[in-house]
Amino acid sequence: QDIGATISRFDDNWLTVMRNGMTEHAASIDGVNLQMEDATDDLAKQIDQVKNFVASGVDAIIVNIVDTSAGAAISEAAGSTPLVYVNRQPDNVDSLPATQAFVASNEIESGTLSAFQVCNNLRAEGKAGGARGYLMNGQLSNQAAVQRSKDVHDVIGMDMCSFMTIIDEQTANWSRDEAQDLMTNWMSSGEPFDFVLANNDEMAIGAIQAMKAAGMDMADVQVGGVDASQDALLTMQAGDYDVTVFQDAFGQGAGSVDTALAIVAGDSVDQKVYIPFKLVTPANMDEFLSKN
Amino acid sequence: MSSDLVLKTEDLTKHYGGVHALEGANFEMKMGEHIAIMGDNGAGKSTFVRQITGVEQRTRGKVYFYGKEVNFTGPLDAREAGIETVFQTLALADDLDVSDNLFLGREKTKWNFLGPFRRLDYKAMREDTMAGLVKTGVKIPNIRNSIANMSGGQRQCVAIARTATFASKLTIMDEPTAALGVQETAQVEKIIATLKAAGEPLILVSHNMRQVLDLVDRIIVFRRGRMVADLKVSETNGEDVVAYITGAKTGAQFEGAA
Amino acid sequence: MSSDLVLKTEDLTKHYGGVHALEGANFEMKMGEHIAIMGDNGAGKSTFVRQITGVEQRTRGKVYFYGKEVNFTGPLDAREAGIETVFQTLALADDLDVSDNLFLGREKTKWNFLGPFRRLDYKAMREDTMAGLVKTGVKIPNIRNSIANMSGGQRQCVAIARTATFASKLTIMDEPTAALGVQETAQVEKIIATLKAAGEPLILVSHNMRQVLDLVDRIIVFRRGRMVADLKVSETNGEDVVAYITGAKTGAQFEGAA
Amino acid sequence: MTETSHGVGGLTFDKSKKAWPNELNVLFALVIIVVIFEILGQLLPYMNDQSFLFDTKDRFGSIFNEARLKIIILQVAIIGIIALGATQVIITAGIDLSSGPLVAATAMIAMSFAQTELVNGNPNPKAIFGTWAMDLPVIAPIVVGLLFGALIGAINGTFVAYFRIPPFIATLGMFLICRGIALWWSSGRPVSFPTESYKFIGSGMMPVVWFLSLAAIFHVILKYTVYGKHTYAIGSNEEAARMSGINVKRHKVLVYMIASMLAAFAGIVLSAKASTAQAGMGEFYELFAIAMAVIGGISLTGGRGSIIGTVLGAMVLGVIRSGFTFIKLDGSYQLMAMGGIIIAAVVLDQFRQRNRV
Amino acid sequence: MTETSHGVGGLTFDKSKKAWPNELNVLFALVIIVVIFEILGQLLPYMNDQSFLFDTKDRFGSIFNEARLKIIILQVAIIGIIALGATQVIITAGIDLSSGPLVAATAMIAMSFAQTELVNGNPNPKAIFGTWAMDLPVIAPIVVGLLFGALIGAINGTFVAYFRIPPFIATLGMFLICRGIALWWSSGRPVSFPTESYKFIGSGMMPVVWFLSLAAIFHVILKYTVYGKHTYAIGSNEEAARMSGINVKRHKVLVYMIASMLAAFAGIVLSAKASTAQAGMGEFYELFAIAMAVIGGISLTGGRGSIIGTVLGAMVLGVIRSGFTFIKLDGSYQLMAMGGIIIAAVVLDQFRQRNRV
Ligand SMILES: Nc1ncnc2c1ncn2[C@@H]1O[C@H](COP(=O)(O)OP(=O)(O)OP(=O)(O)O)[C@@H](O)[C@H]1O
Ligand SMILES: Nc1ncnc2c1ncn2[C@@H]1O[C@H](COP(=O)(O)OP(=O)(O)OP(=O)(O)O)[C@@H](O)[C@H]1O
Ligand SMILES: [Mg+2]
Ligand SMILES: [Mg+2]
Repeated sequence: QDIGATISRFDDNWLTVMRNGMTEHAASIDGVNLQMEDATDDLAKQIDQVKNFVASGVDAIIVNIVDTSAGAAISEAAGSTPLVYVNRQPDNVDSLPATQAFVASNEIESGTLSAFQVCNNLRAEGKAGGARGYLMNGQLSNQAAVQRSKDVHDVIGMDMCSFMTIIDEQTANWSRDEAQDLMTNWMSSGEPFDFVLANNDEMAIGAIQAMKAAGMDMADVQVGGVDASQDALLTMQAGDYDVTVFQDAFGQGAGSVDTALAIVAGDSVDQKVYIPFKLVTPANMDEFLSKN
Repeated sequence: MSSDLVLKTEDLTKHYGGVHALEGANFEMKMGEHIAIMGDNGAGKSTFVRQITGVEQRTRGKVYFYGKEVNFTGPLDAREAGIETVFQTLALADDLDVSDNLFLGREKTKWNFLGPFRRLDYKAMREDTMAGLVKTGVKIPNIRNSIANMSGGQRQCVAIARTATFASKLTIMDEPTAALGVQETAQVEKIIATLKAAGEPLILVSHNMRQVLDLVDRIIVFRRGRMVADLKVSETNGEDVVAYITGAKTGAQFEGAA
Repeated sequence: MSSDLVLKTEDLTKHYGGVHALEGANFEMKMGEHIAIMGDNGAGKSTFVRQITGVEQRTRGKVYFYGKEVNFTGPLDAREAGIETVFQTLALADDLDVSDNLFLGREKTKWNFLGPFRRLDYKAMREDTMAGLVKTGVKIPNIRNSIANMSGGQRQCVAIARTATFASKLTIMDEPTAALGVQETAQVEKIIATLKAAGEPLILVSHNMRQVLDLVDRIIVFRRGRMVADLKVSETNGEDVVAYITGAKTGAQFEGAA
Repeated sequence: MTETSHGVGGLTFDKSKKAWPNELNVLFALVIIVVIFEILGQLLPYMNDQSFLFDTKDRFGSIFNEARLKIIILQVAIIGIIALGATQVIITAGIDLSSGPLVAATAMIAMSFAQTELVNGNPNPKAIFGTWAMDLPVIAPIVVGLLFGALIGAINGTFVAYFRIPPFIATLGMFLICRGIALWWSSGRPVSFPTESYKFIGSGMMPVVWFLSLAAIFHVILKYTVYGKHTYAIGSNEEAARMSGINVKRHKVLVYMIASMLAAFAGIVLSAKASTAQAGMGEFYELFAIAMAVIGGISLTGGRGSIIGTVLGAMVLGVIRSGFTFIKLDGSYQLMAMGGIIIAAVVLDQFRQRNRV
Repeated sequence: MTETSHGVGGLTFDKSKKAWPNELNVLFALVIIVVIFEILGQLLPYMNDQSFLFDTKDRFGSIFNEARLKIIILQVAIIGIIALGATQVIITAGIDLSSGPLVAATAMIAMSFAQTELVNGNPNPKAIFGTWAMDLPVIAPIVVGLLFGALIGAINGTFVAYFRIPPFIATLGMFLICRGIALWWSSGRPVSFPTESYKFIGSGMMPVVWFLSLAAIFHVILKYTVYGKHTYAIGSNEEAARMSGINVKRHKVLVYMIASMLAAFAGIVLSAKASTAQAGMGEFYELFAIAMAVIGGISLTGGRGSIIGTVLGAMVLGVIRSGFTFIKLDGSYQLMAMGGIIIAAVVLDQFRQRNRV
């Protein structure tokens, strides 16, 4: 069978792990031919890619949707060709036709888990009287980034964590290097702070690198991120990083291929598969070291 | 001011940074007169032309056109006031063809109610272009070729034809025959003579002594950015003019100028 | 082929699309000779120059330089072979200053072991520039000003100074005095006379009959892309040449050419 | 045509040797690329003799693979609309980098005025205005979007023409401003759920209809009107245009306004097609719009180029994209191959038109 | 200097009226922007009279806030290195869009040869080559990276010079190719964990050291060597340069090679600074590098511009970025304000140099 897949962007770390999960899983099954396209975060391009797949007559399509509110447009573009959404939940999830399904996670969990753990850690350190910190946003136009930042604000809005204040929040565009510069800029104002929350691991690592370069002791600052990438876990192993969140990229990728093949074969499948996030701290990080 | 003056400048001056290209030029031109401007290279002749036509903004001084003080903010203003100019740089659009260049800025059009989107009347423009070129005597095998592909003389003839095709209150030509062949030069001189006969005033910048003595009424000489002589052609000759150009002589009313 | 020929072309031809700008030119030039090329605008004179100097690739024909067949792929080749040219378009870099332009492509340098990163000897170049400009008689108030700000004549003088500053096996000048004033023209003619005295061959394209008759040994006339006459100056006069230019006459050996 | 309409004598002029129009070269490149994909479809072992353009599997009951023909042009139609404006700006020797972000900003703004009242029978969850902005006639978002585009274009043009800011900088500044506006509008959240009539603007082959009709209109305007002539004149020699009495400044403002209105319209069509507007839309569109024009033979130094060329340039990109999916090329190779083919297409073009070395 | 060294007579020439160098305008714009931030620090109520540049809180025992001074230039140093190359390309009237993706590709490649053997005492989990490529001397990744850059630059230059492809297209093609290479290398997975000596290349203020030393070198080269003179000549009038006997093609290849080697070096420094290489690195770097040059007063039509201008242009961007963080401006407003300031900086520049209308 020919399967076409379109991924929101190829140069995203987490999505790359998921992509590799799909490729490796597909390669392990006889007669399955997986073709991968990069939507470069361009929704219109993604819709056209789906149409191109249809024109080429593939048997099934896997979509890692750029914009979850465009589910209707994507579903329509696929027509009768089987289609599986992966990782991101499209907004039309309740009205998917029988030939379509999704294997995804609920983005609301990730930012919440991370921020809440940082809140707990700060309390444990006796800073419940007041803690100040910074929030690093991912790309401002990215839904996951917007959602994760909103999660942080929601956590801080809870009574239990209301002792936390955000001094400033700015974007570092998911990137480690921009995060370094942003963190250094923040530190140059000389304001003391207790935590840094980032929308992903890369930015958290960048912030850590900048703080260490400025001679700060990482024990004094709580740093939280999302993704549980290998780099992040090794940074955690070195004792610099405090909290991240694991989402099974490899597993989701493989799962989406299986679901697609099942629909093609006419098997009955669960149309909605939710995959939960898991909190990662130095205490349990060994479990995840080799996973993403 | 007497209104029989076509053009009058008072203390017209232009500095480019430290370069004093034109200093205190006081120039007067009467109705129907043809005046030549002569002078060494870099004496400020073209600079004078650029100040009058609004291509550049003068450092100081005043310009009167038909008795009214004018402050052209650009060449468009000057043209609208009735000054037609052949610039030394020719001002041609290289990628356009001959007739496009001839009518640049005042295309013949149809359906004028469409404003900027009014339709070009290519046919009429091409016909008029032929007529205009024949006047200058130039030969151009294919007028649909772009101007970039034209020879030096052909380019110059297009620029002249452009000026000669439209009626004006004052015509200025900056070295119009520099690149022209023998025949074409004769044709252009005929055009100038026609203007003279029609009483249309003209300023001619030229290095060609024979041409100047043949064609104009008065010669103004520039030296080192200043007017140094104002000579009636009937009262002067070639050697005399050269003496003023080289600095061997300076006009009485310009003593101390340069 | 006899080796006392500086330049020889056989059936040299250039077509631009449908335009036959140069047709079957057979040209010969002897050692030490000064030859003028005349003709109407658009007759193909500059096209001829461009084919010889490798600026363009010819449609067909052969070119021999000092007895050897040459196929210049670009002007660099021609210069390296010893041909110095003042092009009609002058070929100046507008943003650079006068001495940069004069030495463009053969800068004076120090520390030559640095290859392309060898150091420019600005001082030496400025001094030589002064000397070169003085020869042409042009006045330029500030040679550090960029060429874009120079007057038409000043630009032309820079191009001429560039050629006159370097020794060569053949000098070609395409309308070198077109934009020059009376004095500057005299100076450039003096430069040409000096070349003559030194026995250096020269091809001069010009529309100026007096100049041509004064300076050169032979006149070649182009008409409609073809050579139509080859006249010894000693055996001809102005009217005669004009007759060939206008087509009233055609040289005996060129019957049927145009 | 009579002989005299071509010239006034002089050299022999052989009319039979017509200049080969630039656009033919692009067409030629396009055909070559299609042929290459057809051949690859036959040659590559895993392709099982599929045809790129023809309906060999009889899926459409037609000689052509209609789905393919449609998608080839559909996927470039929206950027193509932008490219029509880019073409005009580049002919004036300018450049417009702001069009990509302008697409996003316009999409967000227009979509906010195209909200439907009920989604699946429930109240619209995303509306950023109150109910007064619900179920407005489709003309409302279009007008708002185009006005916004005109405003941005007027600002671009004013900076370029009156303040003499290099177009690269003026429009790079506007690039950032428009991205900022898109993010600020609805704080980065997507705006979805438009009315049916709005969706229709971008549904099915409508983007292609818009693209081709606008292309036809601007082809005529550039070739046959004063606007077009002045656009070419300014790009060819701005100083000469000014000396010839063209109001260069005003004209430039007009050109930038038209370009931005086209980009804004592309934003409207795009959001209608996707039924949503998000701040990240239109990324790199400005580059691809420019690329279409350049593949179509335009010169970035101004004065040359044509709408037909740009349309063909768009088709080249469309064929490449579809072709890659056709031969099942993996995403990361696609980028490399796309880069190579874009260069190759222009190399081909150059080889065919070298008349003067 | 004697009088004669300025000219050969003619008009009166007033040497006291020296031309105002372009770079001074940029410096002026820079100062104004700094002053504005200082004032905002005093005026904005939530800022508590903080100073932008001065050490009012006595944290550094210096009159300046040294941390701020450092980050201002540190954050533009890497793009600044690219901008040095962009400057040279633009002076030849070219453009290089491939530098951003080249940064990413070089980072990935160089980093693969800079792997350390042990991470936290465990074997390196990311190494894409075997142990032979572990703990290599730091010169290895540098040489490999620079060679890769030289190769890409040579290809760019060859297409531009010998095949006469418009630079925009040649380097846009290369843009896609390099992005593709970055994604394909290690299948898009980041490459991390370099040796300590490699990290040192990008640690602390090293990027600034590189940037400023390279700037000094290329300033000298452009002003005082044949290479520089020919670069300006080609951009000013390519045809004239050719007719004057400059080997235009070979020279262009050299310029593009130098530009790409600088971009490659920027990629090395960037990956050393971040201790990782990722395919998405360097996004928009090419645009910002060009912007630095243009803010510094370069002309995209070639022939003009200087390294000093570009360095000042880089500083303008650095100050803006730091300033925004300083006044705690929100992300979407930052983009808008950045756009506005870039335009304003150039407007200021224009107003100061209008000597000829
Ligand atoms: N690149 C080109 N494409 C098409 N036609 C050209 C091109 N270059 C020159 N021509 C045509 O060839 C003819 C000869 O041009 P050339 O420049 O040789 O004339 P010329 O004798 O030097 O004239 P002038 O005295 O005006 O300089 C002209 O009709 C010109 O229009
Ligand atoms: N934009 C400018 N900046 C600086 N100097 C300039 C500028 N334009 C002209 N000049 C200088 O002003 C002087 C006068 O130039 P102008 O063009 O008026 O000379 P001209 O008399 O027309 O000479 P020609 O006979 O050679 O055309 C020259 O020395 C020239 O170098
Ligand atoms: Mg002049
Ligand atoms: Mg000529």
